[in-house]
Amino acid sequence: MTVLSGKDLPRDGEQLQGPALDARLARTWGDAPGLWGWITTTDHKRIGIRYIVTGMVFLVLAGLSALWMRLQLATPENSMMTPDRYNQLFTMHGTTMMFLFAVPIMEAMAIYLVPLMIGTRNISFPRLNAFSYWMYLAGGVMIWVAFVLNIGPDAGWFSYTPLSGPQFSPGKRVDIWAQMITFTEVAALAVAVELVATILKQRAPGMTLARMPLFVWGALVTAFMVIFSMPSVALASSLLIADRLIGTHFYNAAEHGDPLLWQHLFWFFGHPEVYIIFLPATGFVSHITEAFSRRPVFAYPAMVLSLVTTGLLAFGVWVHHMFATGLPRLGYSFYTAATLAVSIPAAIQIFCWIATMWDGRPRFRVPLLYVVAFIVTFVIGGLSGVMQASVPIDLQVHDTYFVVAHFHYVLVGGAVFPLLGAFTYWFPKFTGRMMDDRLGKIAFWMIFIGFQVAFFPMHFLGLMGMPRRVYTYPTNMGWDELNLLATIGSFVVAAAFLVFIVNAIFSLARGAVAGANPWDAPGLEWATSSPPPQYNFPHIPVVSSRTPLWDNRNHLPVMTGLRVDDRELLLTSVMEAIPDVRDPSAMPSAWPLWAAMATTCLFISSIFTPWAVVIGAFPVAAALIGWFWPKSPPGPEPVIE
Amino acid sequence: MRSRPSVRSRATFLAAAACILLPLPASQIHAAANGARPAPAATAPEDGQWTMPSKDYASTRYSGLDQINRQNVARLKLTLSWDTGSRKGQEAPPLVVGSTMYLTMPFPNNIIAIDLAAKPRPAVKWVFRPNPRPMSQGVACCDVVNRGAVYANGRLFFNTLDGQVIALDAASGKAVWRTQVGNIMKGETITMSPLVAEGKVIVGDSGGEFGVRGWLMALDAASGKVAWKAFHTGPDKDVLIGPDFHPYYAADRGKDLGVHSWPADAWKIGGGTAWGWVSYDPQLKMIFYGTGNPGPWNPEQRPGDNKWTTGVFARDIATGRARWFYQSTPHDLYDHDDINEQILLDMPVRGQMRQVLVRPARNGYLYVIDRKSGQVYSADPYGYINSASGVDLRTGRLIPVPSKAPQEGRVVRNIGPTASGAKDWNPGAFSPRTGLIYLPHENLCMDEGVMEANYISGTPYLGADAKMYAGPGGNRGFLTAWDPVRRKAAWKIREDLPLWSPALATGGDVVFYGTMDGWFKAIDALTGKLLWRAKLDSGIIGQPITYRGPDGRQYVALVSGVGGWAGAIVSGPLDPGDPSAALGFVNAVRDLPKRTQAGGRLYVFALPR
Amino acid sequence: MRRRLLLPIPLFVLVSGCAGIQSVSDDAGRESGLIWSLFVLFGIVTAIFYVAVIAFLIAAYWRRGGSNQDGLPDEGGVTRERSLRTAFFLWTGAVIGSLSLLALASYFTDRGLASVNPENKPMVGIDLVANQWWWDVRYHYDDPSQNIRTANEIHLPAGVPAMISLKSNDVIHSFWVPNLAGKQDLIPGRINDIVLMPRRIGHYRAQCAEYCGLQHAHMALDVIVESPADFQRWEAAQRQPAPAPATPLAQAGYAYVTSRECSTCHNIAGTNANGTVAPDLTHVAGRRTIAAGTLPMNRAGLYAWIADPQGAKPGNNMPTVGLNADELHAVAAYLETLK
Amino acid sequence: MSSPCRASLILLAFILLAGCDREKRGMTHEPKPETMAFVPSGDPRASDYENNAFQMSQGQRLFMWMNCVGCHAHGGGGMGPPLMDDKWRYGGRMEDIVYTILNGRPNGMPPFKGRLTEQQAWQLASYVRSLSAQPRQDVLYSRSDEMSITEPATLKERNAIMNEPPAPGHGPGK
Repeated sequence: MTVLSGKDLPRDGEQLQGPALDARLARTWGDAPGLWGWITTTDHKRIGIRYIVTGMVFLVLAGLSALWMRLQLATPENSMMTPDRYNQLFTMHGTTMMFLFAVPIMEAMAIYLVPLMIGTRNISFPRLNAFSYWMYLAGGVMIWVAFVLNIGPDAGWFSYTPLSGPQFSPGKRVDIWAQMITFTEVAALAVAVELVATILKQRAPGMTLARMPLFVWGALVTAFMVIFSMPSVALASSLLIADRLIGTHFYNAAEHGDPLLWQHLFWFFGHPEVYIIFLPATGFVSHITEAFSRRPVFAYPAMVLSLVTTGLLAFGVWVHHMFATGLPRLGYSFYTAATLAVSIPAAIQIFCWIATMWDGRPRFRVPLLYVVAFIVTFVIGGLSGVMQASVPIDLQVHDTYFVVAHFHYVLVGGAVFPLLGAFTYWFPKFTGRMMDDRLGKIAFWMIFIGFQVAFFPMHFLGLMGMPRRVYTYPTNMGWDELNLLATIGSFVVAAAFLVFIVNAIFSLARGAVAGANPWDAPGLEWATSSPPPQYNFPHIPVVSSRTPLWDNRNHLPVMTGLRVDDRELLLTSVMEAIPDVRDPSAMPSAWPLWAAMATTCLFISSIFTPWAVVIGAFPVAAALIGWFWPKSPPGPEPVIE
Repeated sequence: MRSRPSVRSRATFLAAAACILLPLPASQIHAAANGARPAPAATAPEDGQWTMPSKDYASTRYSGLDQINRQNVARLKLTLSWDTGSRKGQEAPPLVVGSTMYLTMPFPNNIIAIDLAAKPRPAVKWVFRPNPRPMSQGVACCDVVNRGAVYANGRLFFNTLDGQVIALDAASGKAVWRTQVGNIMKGETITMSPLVAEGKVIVGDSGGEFGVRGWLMALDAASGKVAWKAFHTGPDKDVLIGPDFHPYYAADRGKDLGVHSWPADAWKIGGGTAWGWVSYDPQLKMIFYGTGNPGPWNPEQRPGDNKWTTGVFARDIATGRARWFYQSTPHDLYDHDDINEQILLDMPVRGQMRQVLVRPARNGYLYVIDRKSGQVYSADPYGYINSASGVDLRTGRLIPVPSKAPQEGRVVRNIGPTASGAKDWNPGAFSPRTGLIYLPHENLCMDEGVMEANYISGTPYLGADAKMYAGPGGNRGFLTAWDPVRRKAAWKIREDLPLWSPALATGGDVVFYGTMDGWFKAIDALTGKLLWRAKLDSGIIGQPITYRGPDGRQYVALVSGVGGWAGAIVSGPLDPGDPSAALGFVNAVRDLPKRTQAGGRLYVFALPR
Repeated sequence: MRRRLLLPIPLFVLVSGCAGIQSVSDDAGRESGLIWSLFVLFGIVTAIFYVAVIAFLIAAYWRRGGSNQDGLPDEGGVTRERSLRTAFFLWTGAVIGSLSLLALASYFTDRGLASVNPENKPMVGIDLVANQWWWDVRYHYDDPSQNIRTANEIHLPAGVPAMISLKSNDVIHSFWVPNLAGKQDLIPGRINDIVLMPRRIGHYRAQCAEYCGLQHAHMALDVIVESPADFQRWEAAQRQPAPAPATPLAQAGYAYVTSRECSTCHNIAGTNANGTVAPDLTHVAGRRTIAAGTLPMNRAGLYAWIADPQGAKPGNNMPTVGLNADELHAVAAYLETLK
Repeated sequence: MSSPCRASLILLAFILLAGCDREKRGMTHEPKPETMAFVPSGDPRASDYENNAFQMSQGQRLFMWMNCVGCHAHGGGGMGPPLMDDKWRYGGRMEDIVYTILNGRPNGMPPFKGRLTEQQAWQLASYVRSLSAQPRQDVLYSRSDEMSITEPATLKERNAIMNEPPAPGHGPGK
């Protein structure tokens, strides 16, 4: 074997740049053509897009189930659907929105955007990334197929025991729900680990923590939250499956188990979950506000601290979901205080965004409109959340439509509006084409007004005593008109989404071609072409400020010297992003898919027999061995120099 | 007064006493070292017969026969063994009157008369088949047992499972009268042995697990007509409570407590049956008996003291009117039927001779109660108890341990004693020679979960699941020799299985009892030393007796045949895969099917000629 | 977006003005009154903050010709930055200050709620047991024979505190009479307590507020607050056994109900029907609704319910018995007499 | 459509083929006639009830409510015979069990006709058979929310039923 010296290896640099470099990198970083390439890809952008599209499909499905429910609730004592159907629907709506849409789509955006924003070639652990998508897809498909087969879960997205236990939820419905949790757990944890590693070790040289874009901060905090909160619900659902399948007594009060154990475990995940959805959205808002206000975000350190504080406080508030369960009353005060405290960082962020606009020169294009809608809507949700932090008030409004209104204001206002803005904002980066502005504005106004019409009345329904999760209601309660109004609003929202989707599809084909940086935005992701090449950047950029493209308008400094004949990344130090080592990045592989299929078989069949865990472990092990089998002898040079 | 025993038996006794250096005064053999003796009026001279299951009105289960004694019992040999054909639990004793033995069978409650004098060997004289309704098997809580017939004045009196009282002509085996007293459609069965005294047949019902309204009644022994009937729940007039009712404790005084200590209407289905033992004091003309558990088992459904269940009544035998009542377990939490035997003794209590009744109750306390007043002199635990911390002798009230109280929706673990009690129905024997009461009992604990029970007439009314298992020490049974005067156990014998057979004490200072895996044992009445044992084909829950045969020899007889609540796992047979089967008893005796089998065989033992 | 600026304050007035029989904005109970006051306080404070945010946003909108350009620093930048910073700290201080105020208000209201029966009056004692999907109501007294058992309807004397012990036989339910107090869960294996202090006579409606399965929507409870004298009359009436049927039709119904499927599950005091797993029917005709608020208690409701319980409340545990027309008339006629 | 998706589809289609009504919440609106002719072998309703998890869970409820548990415990028996073993005095098919419940048996089983509807008897029969794990694995439950008693039906080995012919004159076979 010939030992090559480091100098003989092809690297980017002065000798190799321009089209020749692009061609070389494209060969190294490209996927196989056709279906095989689609299956084996480890490109964060392809997987990210896949995630986003799948998440949007689940959003549509969940939205349709909401529409169906609103139809049932449009009139009192409606017998359009059976209670069983309704219960399955609201369970599917909540479950899909939370587990299959909101968390995955936020992670998906991060999968796509984070490597671009921090100037690296690929996400870390790219095969794990591919694997996570297949797991997520399998879980989502499983639960929706089950729903079509009338084995959809019907115990609510929160699946309180003992209602979800073996006695009161006969059949396999809840097992499928609990196993879906396992699928999405695996997927979400995998992505979280990738993001943490990517963000901490793969930032472009010079991108110190203090220069990190706010969305990346959001993704980092979110990823840590996922890592700390998801095991709690994974444990809860595993215990539930054990109760249901092999007759353990974790949640059986009679045998000194505790149904409240479920609530603690579930909400220890469930409340951070809200911030897992919200924090990336604040990242979108920051980026959009910054780009369209033409001014760096006001009080960047305060924004970062707010993110981190929110992430920490989020773990101290779960009991506010349990104020009516009769836990020691004085202890509730702590959770009231923590819940109120969470609104402080949110208030700070709201101020900073508006201040950014106030101090900048805002151009009210569609993405910024969504930011305005976000502020107008989310603040209402936040303030009604402040009300519910109070134990006495919560005891009245808990589990009423007031809460339904509250969390739709928080989640739709706080996450979906920014997401739609972000989608419009980064659409040119994803596709190379701009979204249509006129259609975008139509969709925006419909969605904004439709949302208010659908959900604002629910505050009053709640105060007028209408509980949640009822498939029908009596006629003389004064709830009729408001419910009808809510249903009308929900249809307006649905129509708006239709317009939005049509716009996306239309723009994908015919939209105006966008350049590398159509919005003249300051982030690194705009430094490369739209859509970006497989290798993201020909040379790794070097960063010296928080807004590199504004500060280095004419010439963005780069760093060279990475090998181009092999997939190689630059790792930098955690705090200061000083170049550290070069590291290989995994090649495309079908093994993640095979491993996901084996795991899927294990998970699904373990709904039916505990032996599946034992037997199913063998194919999983085989797939993992294949995945990690050393493919080639070590390269001619040590990776670490 | 009791006649003096024969010279020979006294000689034997003296020899025995000398052997173990016990300074018993030779002149006063009835009163043992501790001064306790059976109520004189309630015992009769030893005639070598066995005419009622308890042997005498004082319920001593003591026979003065002393041919078989501590020295020679080891040579005991089988002289007769005869398969009755029954495979259900045999809780009844053989009766021996003259030269005839009468066997009482579990359902279908056949009575078999055996001529012991027939040559060349004893032969069946007649069989009486009452043909009770088969449906009654479905409402018999704990196997289809019967606890025996009673012989009096040429007649045999017994009860059938489907609620009939039948008088037979003992010589011919022909029915003299039959009276239907229980309604099985409501769940009333009868398993008890009647008590016949003063021309009355005293009968009570079973069915506390079916929401019946318990009662005790007296039938005219001659005609079978109901003389009186006293309910154990409801208004005072139904309970036969009148001006002459003077309970000792304040808690038992008041108008219509049988209504006011229950939720509205609950007393109508409140249980309080009387399926156990009745003792009779001919001097006071009073009967003493206990009442069964309130229904349902789930205590949350019946707040209040639930009068007059789980207590002991003293009634005038002629009119049935209550004289006093003492509730040993107010608001029963664990199915602690108070139906166990009351042994009528005259004994010193705090230095004074008192006429007392001694009752080892299901709740684990052995009560010494004044026969006339109903005052509790003492209540001492004779088995393991963690569900109560004692009995307040000032108020007479049991002090329950709150953490062991069953609560809907939460299983309570490790309750002792179990639903079957520290001792169930199987009575102990009292020997006036040793002054000790020989108590065969259990050492079990249980987990219990209660839930709201639904009342459907003729179906169980329980609302409880239980799982029983061995108590502290790991053995499931004890034979305790209890000294009622010194208020402590003289000694205990550990038995692996729960003891479900009564004890028999004899003038030869031998105590007999059987185990559920079929060992019939004879022990030394003074020390508890095992002297002899024999393995029978089936487990023993029956009542051993002894009698003088036509040939003048002393015989010991019993019928094997495991079953009853404790042995239902074998006689059912039940499935040990369900620990709650047989109301939880199956879990305590899972090994029983491997150690014995169903059976029903008469065994008679005697010394070799 | 501006149309909502001033909405909250008039809305409180609006909502409290039309308090229905199941409304948070009522002060018919001591607890609900305290909570509603707190709610109004929170509402006002949060509305002020909302107005401030929107005002700032509008200001930002109107100011959009700001001098700052494309992220480049400009001459006035430092001054503006300084004033913004001042505003930032003021804003944060205001937020923290008012949150502390609200936290204190909430805490003291909660203490007020938790001080059970401050005047130490004798309380009405009720065990409320939730089942899928109805309420089992048991009044208990020192003399257990005076206990009252009914279903799906609670009567309370005005001005007398009521201590309600909450239990569940199956899954988690939640007891909520918004006009009187906040909610409290009924959790299997636990006993929660709630004290109601009704102040105003009236008819209120409670509803299960925790999702409990198929018929969560039809699990209501009528709460009738009446004068102590009326309450005592009601107690006395409830303690009576069911009246004997008078007409031949009702007698036929009585015969059916007490001997057939009905008696397996239902209790009618004074008859052979002693079931405990379904609502007590002793005085069913005196109640306001059938099947936990599913149907009104009248002849039509009775017919509809008895003939086809699964039609009115699909999935509930009352089977469709399949009565013929004569039986249906008879049973309904008998049940109508159970006042 | 991706491969794991297809795989789950195939698996779920298999479940579907095995009986799509296994999860249906039975809420019949039409009243059932009081008496129905018995079909000696194979009543079509048998599998409807036996292979439906909801019906079985309703049967479980009724087993407690109707006091079946008082005599038969949780299958181990007591006053009544065990129901979880392989011995069936009067036949162990759904039809036999329904007959037994409705008409009673002479040795103590009370008749429930007139106390239970026919539908409830079928639900009960479904549950009774689950005590010995007779129904399909995927409709069995593991435990109820009460004391831990028997081995979970989901883990139980299925006993072959000794289908003794019903006693003469007492069964649907007559």
